[in-house]
Amino acid sequence: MVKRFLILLVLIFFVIMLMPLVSDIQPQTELNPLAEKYVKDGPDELGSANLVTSVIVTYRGLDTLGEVAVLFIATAGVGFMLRRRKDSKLNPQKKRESSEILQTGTALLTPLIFLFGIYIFLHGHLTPGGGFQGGVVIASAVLLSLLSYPQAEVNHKILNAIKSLSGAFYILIGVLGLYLAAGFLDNRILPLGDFGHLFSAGAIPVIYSLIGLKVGSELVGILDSMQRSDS
Amino acid sequence: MAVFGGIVTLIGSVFLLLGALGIVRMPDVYNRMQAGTKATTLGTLLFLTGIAIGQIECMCIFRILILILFIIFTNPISSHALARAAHHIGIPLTDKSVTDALADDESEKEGAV
Amino acid sequence: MTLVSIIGFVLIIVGLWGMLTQSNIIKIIIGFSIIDTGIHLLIVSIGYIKGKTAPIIDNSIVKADAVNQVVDPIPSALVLTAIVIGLAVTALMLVYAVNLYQRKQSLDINDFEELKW
Amino acid sequence: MINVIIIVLGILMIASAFMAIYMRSLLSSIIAAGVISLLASIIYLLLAAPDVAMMEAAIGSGLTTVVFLYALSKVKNSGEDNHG
Repeated sequence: MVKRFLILLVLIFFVIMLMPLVSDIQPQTELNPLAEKYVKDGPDELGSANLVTSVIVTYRGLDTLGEVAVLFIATAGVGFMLRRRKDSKLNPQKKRESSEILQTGTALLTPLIFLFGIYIFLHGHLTPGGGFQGGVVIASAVLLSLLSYPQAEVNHKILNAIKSLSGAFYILIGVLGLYLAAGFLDNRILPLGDFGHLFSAGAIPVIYSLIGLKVGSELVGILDSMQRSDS
Repeated sequence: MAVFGGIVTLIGSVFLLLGALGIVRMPDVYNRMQAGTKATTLGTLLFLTGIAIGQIECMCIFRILILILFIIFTNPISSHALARAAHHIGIPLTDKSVTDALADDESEKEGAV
Repeated sequence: MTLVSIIGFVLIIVGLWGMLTQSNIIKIIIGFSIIDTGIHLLIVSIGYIKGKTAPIIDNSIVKADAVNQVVDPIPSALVLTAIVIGLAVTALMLVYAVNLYQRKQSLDINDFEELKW
Repeated sequence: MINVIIIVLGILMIASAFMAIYMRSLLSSIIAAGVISLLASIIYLLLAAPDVAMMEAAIGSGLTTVVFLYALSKVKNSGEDNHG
């Protein structure tokens, strides 16, 4: 009972401490200066129709690099904690086969979902979506096949190759921006093209595709390590 | 055209309402899943068709066709997988049911092996 | 103080209450993910401006007049990356919980008292 | 009108948050935690942030729930049930 009372006390303390944070949020009527600069200069400077994309990939590109690094470290942690012990006997316990309807449906749907994921990250500078969303959609396609074919295994060589290559090329394009354009991860190393078309916005589609492959393969890695039953 | 689309949409929403009613009224998991799948699939299809007819000038009919195709693929498959899993972990059928074809099928398969 | 920010704040407090009162480790992680959702709602509600649309310039928005028509893109960009990181961190915590369970065959936080003081 | 929708969604979210904390079986609380994310994605759509809404719908209610369920099955397979 004393514990409950103490918890309540701590919670009330938190509410009083954090209340100014919430009560200071006023309903805004116009953009603040930084956002106004991004909205005003973004389309002409970077050529990307989706302003969220231009903020993520270029204006705050270094932050995104940090986030991808955090994602990599978390995946490595998951894989390390669930690593397969060499000495333990592999006992492939017999799992129940999934039904024929499910297998046929999966075989039909998985390529379509993959295609949808690729569409999302290629059109990240035109429509809502981008590398992170596309990566998540690809990961859910792999999850669908993992669920409906219980005996299936992810090919770790290909997965690791995609992971490392996309990360390395991401850094490489960033350094190229340092040479050929104004700074690290600048997208103007390629011509900007026509505003609103697929091949526009400089290097943004390339960078976002690499982010999408990176995020997708990391999430597939997490799901695969969680799915293995013999840890 | 708009009125006709509205009528189709209304019929679709009636099917959705019936599906929701079926989920409340049916006796066991499998019957509820039946109501929640068949009625809602038809209801959603009619709803989308109604939108396509009512907004015919926006040329979104191809997008709606793709949506309908995806719903036809995914909705029955997912509910099939759910019902099969529920049968596997042994959720009982209602007392009124007459036959259990999946159990017969599986016992036959085990007997053959 | 806007409506969505109040919802986010209440979710943060409810998640904190759940983390502090429950003793099952998985329940604690669920409380953490509730806090996560609350913080994301709070951040997105900062950038919302009433009556304006999403920051994507297409046929419905004039490019020159975009400043008066779109909402703030920066909170969206922040939350977008934060959600992915949230998933990865949640998976890491769950793996730690599974490992703790394999050590002691228990998920109750009160059974782990080696580091208690 | 939009305020009414947001209030209803908020009440549902807070109710499912309490359900997620106080449900007796872990499976139900994981599902309730997924429902919170799904409702949050609708709120993002109303707040004119479609990118975030896509993300939350795919991750919050899809992948997070699956990761929780994998962890739950690992915990349950290697011992007796442990309801909180």
